[in-house]
Amino acid sequence: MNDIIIKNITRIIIPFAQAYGIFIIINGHISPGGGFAGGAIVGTSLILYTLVFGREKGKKKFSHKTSEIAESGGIMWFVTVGLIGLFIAGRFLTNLDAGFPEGVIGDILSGGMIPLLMIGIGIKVASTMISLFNLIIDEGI
Amino acid sequence: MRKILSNSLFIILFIILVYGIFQMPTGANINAPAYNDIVNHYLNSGVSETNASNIIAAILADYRGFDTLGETIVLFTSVVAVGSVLRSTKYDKEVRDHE
Amino acid sequence: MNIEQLPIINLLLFLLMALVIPLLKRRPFKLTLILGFIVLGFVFVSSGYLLWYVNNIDIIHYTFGGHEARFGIEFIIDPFSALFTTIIAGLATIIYIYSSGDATEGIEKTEYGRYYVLLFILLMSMFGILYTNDLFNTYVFIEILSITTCAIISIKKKKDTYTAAFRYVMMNELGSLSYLFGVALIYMATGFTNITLIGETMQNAYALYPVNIIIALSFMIIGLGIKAAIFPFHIWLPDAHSAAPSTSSAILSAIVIKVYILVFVKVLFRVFNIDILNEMNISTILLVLAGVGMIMGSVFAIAQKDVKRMLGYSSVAQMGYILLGVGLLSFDGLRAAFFHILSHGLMKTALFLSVGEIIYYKKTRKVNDFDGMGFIMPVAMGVFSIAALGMIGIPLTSGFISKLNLGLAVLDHNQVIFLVILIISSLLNVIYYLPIIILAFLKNEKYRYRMKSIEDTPRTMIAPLILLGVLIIILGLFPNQVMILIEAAVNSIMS
Amino acid sequence: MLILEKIIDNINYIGAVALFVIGLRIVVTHSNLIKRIMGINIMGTGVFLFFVAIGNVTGGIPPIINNNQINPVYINPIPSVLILTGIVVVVSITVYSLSLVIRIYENYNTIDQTELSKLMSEEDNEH
Amino acid sequence: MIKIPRMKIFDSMARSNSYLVGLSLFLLLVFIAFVGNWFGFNLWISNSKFYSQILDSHFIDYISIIIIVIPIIGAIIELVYGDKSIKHRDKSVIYMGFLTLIIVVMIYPVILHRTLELHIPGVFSLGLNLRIDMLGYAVLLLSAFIWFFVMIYAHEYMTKEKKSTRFFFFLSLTYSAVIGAIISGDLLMMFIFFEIMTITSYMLVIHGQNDQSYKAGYNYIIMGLIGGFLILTAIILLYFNIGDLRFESAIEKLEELGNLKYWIMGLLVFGFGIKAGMAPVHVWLPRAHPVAPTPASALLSGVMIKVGAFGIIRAASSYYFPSKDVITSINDPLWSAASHIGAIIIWTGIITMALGVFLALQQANIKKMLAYHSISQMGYIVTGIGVALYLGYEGAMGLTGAMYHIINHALFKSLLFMIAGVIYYHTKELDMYKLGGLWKKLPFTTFTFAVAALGISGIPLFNGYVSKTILHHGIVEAYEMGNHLFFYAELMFIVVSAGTVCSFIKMFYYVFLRKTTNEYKTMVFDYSSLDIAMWSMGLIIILIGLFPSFILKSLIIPILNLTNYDSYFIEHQILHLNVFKSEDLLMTLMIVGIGIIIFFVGKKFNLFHLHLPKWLSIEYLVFFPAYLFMRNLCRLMYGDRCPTDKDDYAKLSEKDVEKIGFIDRFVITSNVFNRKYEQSIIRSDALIYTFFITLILVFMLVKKHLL
Repeated sequence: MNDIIIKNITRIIIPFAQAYGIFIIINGHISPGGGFAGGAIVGTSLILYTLVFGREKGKKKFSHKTSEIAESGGIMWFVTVGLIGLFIAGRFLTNLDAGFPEGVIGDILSGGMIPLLMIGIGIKVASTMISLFNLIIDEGI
Repeated sequence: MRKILSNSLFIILFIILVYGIFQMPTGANINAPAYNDIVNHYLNSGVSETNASNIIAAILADYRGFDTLGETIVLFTSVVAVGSVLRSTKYDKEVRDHE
Repeated sequence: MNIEQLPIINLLLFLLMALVIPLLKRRPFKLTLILGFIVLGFVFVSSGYLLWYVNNIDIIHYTFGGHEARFGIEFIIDPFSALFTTIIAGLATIIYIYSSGDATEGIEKTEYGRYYVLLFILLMSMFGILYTNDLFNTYVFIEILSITTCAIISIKKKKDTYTAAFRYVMMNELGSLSYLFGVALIYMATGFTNITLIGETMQNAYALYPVNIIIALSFMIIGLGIKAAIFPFHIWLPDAHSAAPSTSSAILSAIVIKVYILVFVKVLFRVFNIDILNEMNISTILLVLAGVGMIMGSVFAIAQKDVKRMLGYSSVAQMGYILLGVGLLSFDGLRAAFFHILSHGLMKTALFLSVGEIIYYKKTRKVNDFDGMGFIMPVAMGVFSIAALGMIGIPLTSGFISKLNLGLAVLDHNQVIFLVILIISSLLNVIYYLPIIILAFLKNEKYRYRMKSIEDTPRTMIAPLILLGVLIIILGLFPNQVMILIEAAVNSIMS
Repeated sequence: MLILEKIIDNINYIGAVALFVIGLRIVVTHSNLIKRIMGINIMGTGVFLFFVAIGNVTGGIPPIINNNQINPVYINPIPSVLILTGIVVVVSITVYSLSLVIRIYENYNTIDQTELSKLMSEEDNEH
Repeated sequence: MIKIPRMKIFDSMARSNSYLVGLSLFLLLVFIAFVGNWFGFNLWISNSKFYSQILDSHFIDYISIIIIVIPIIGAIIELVYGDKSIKHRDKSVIYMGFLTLIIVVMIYPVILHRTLELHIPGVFSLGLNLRIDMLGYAVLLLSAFIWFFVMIYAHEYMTKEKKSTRFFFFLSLTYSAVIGAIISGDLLMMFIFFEIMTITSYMLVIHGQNDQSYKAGYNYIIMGLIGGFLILTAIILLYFNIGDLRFESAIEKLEELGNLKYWIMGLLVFGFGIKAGMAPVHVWLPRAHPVAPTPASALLSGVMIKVGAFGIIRAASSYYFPSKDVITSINDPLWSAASHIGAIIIWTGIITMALGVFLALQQANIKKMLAYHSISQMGYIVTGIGVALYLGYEGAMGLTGAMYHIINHALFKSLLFMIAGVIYYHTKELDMYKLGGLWKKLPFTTFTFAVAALGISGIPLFNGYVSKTILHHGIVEAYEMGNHLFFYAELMFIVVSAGTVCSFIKMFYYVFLRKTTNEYKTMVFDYSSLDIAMWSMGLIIILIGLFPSFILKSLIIPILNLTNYDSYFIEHQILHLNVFKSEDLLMTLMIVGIGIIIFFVGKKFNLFHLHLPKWLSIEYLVFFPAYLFMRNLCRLMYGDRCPTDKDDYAKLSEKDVEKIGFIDRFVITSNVFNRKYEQSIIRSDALIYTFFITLILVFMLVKKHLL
């Protein structure tokens, strides 16, 4: 796809899209949305990039290694958050009793571990989408 | 013949299920059996327990956080599985030539 | 860190192991194997300890995030789940040791890492299914299990594996969706997903909305039946078993389908309590399915030319036995069924692993090529014979004990016809297992002159086989000790 | 009339069941693998719709608590949570089966179930 | 005038063997001395301190395990030697057999005094039960002797066969299984040892490893396992209804079961009857005997089929007899079950014996003929068992006859098989019409054959006469006390005995007397272990014939005393039984006369050569409906596109059951079925799902709303 218009517009759109996705992720616990939606948006933006600028550049932006680390990292993050709960409060995935910061209801920094988990989920979903997409277009028909 | 048979099967199934639905507690109001004390607990004291104003997020990440973990594992697994199918066709080609 | 953390620790260990393997890609593969063995060993020991604990001290309730069970997700470790997690861990360890002896047949080197990742996630999901006390959580784990099982079939990258895995994925998904539909209906009528709470409220829910419960139950039966390869839904099994690498087939038919039938038991006895089941008389449906399966599975198995396919069909027949025990909805029935789950697990593992060794070294899977095989691979064929005799139900093997118990349980339900079916299907087993043994040990000994050239199979492959053979015979000689544990499990499931 | 009212009351549920059966019919009758996957997806959608319909409350608002409503009626949040999980699961199954379809197409040059089984039986006869 | 053939100086092995045989005969002598209480021997032993110590020592109960384990040890040692040193290998086997024999003979006084019982809980689900009582002991002693002699015989015989190590290994394992089956204390243990015996003896049957032996062996093991499953079914039914499997009277509980008790007994009779070669299910026997090596067939006929008969006696006389203290008269309702069963068993026995003799007369192959004779002799035994059950309280005569005939038949039949083996060993020929004139070459063999033949055809002064007479008495009682139909049973009995006489005259004539062309000139007569074993058995036969009351006193009376029979009857009828009454002798004369007539008639119009058409064979007739169904199943499945004449499907219309048996036909049918349906089932995956979900929903909803 060597259409100048699409390339430019993509260049303009992608930052907004990603910003929006990240916004949704970190606002997941006070407004509609959350890790899945946000992660999907971020992932889509990167897919769009690959579609427009081709696989090679896409690789540069988000390499195979990165995606792998993100893959494992998402779950690792989730598990670590859970384990903190286990070690402090004696239960896996404990939220406030494990001493996560309560914050003020309605703020970004509230809800204890929920935002953290949301971020983990977001990373996970985004990276999964991208790597699945890459796998299919690498080996696809 | 077989098509007619299968279609009639589907019709019967559909009718049975719709008939079943008519016997179900389908009232879309807060008296439905599904809308029980658990829901009320979430709605009333969910915020104070988790400090998150989005109850769905609270349930998703806190009350039923373990489900969410499982689901991230599903994603991970799907990536690994798809990788195991799609990565490195080299061997595959050899096999096809070999056979 | 007190004992009640052990279950979640087991799960997380499997998970972390699976996550670590990709990061160890640069390191030599042996390291991964050793690490995995340590994890499996630890889990086996800890679940054994849990088994002892729940049988002698107390049942463990574990809720996540410290919420009440009704609001969050709950693990229950009772004699039932503890027993079967221990069995699974043991079998998995044996299969793991075997597979580490580079006998993951047909898998290319680059896929080993992924194979073990999938293996560990698979184990984790099975533990989760057994531990959890929440219908929806069970659904999530079931999905993980179905993806991983399909993946360890299709990892072999042959033409037929793809089609087999595709059919399997389709049927699996039908099953999962039916199960989920059932969950939805139950949630609609009761408003819970926690099994204990549902069990408490089920009685009056059935009084209010019977149709709900009936439809839910039938969808769940079919859904889990597909996954457990109950006879008319066994469609995916023969292809999957014959296509998959041997270790995967062993895991599939020795462990995975058993886990599904355990979920089945959980759903039947904990979600719907017995008097409802009797009122709807589920038992008729189950017994009919079981009886047909016991005969037809064997009849199909007789005609097979491919050994692994034959074993697959024989698993179908054996699932019929187990379903027969479950379908009696009685103490004795469950006892016999659980014992048969254990003994069939052992025997089928032994069969698949020995056949796997033969396929790996002799590159043949046709039954007719087995003549004189007993002289080339004595250990493999010996263990195969022991397990096959067990399948037939010859005394001194565990298969005999389970047949005895099943027969008594059937009489207890005064269904003499099923005793006859039991005997007939044993005879059918004779017809397709015996010729192989005779062929391997007595028929034309054209391999005899190659007695020197017995393949020196690695110890890691021989040892598990011998262990399995010994276990089968020990279980056949002294069943009582195991029976105590099983009875505890049955009591916990039926109370 | 009464039956019509019943249908209108339960239109969500009936729609869900209809989706389920339609998806099932696609899986059964169509021999194109990709169509079958779609059928599975439609079935899944039916089940999720059923869940949502359970959670639905007429005039209810999404359960996001902020104190500027007067005695609000919230919908039942649990089904939404459950299907959030379910959707993701079905997505990953779909991806996996699609990848299998890719491979099948590479090996057999067809994605039609009947032709596929014909080819496979021919191969069996060869061996 | 025979010119004395040159003797071969016999090797060290043969010498040691003959010593052993001498020792065993000495043991026999001691036994006789003990029973006959010569010069106070009996009293001396029973009063001796040592004996009384043994009697109340707990250790003696473990003897039962010891005698099971000894042969296994022998087998292991034998494997260790293997082919390296044949001498030591065979010695280990033979000595182990001898050791068992010694122990078995030695415990006679103990058994006479009390029953040895051993119970080890925890093994299997019911625990390990072993018990030696008089009934078991009689069979045990018998099999110990015969096994020992056959092992001595086998040592020399097997030198000409290959893979003799495997043969001896499985021979010893079979021995321990047989002992276990005899001395097991409950039905489950008996069944378990029975299964082991089936499998190990299978290895003996197929030892030849040619197609014929594979066919016969497959037939043998399949039928054996079927019998096993029948017994297993009976066990499950019994255990469920009675809650105990030990051999004790359970008739009170059984009476409550109505017809089920007949089903159970029927299952048991057929399950054990398959091993015992009973009439409809004997088909494995005439196939397995000729192909097995001679020692194996001698043991099959001598011991193993007896174990089948023993099983029937055991089960019937323990479960179906009222316990001793309950019943004291014949007209008690509790006897009715036994007598109903007995009537059926008698007729089965009669049919069996008639069938066996009739088929035996047509055989050319010596071993096949002997095999058919085993069937007919088993018919005698089964008839005896039937009488024992039928007459209930007064049936002592029948049981006596059965046990006595078990002993006698074991002796002369294994001896006859050994002789057939010797003939084969020297001439490599088993067709009696090809043989002839052997009496010059093998005079001693001829002599022993004469003894055995006189024994089996029931001539006075030989053992067969005694038991046949007793059985005859039994049948006579049966129709005097019971139903008059049994008069025809007696007629059959006489005819069959005549047939037996005839067929042995025939064999003696064709094989030994008849003049032939000068083949076998070069054959050397040699003197070796073969003959040692055979002579000693012939000696025993003659001894029993001369002193018929000895066995009665030593073994059978104690058995009867343990069972619940009329003690008065036992005292007066059996203890002082005189078999040499005039009418018995006259009847024997008649039988022999008829036999000779049949022989000459048959020889003149050579009826011995006529053969029945294939489709008349029992197996084909029994399975005919199944065969018909299988043949037409194809039409059902494929309609007119049925590949009837194509590939293997054509075989289904084969009439010869020797070529293709039931199992093969079944396999073929299942193949056709599979070819048609497997793939189509697999293809219609989701449809099946839809169908069943709809079906179950309809079923349950309809049920819900109708009820």
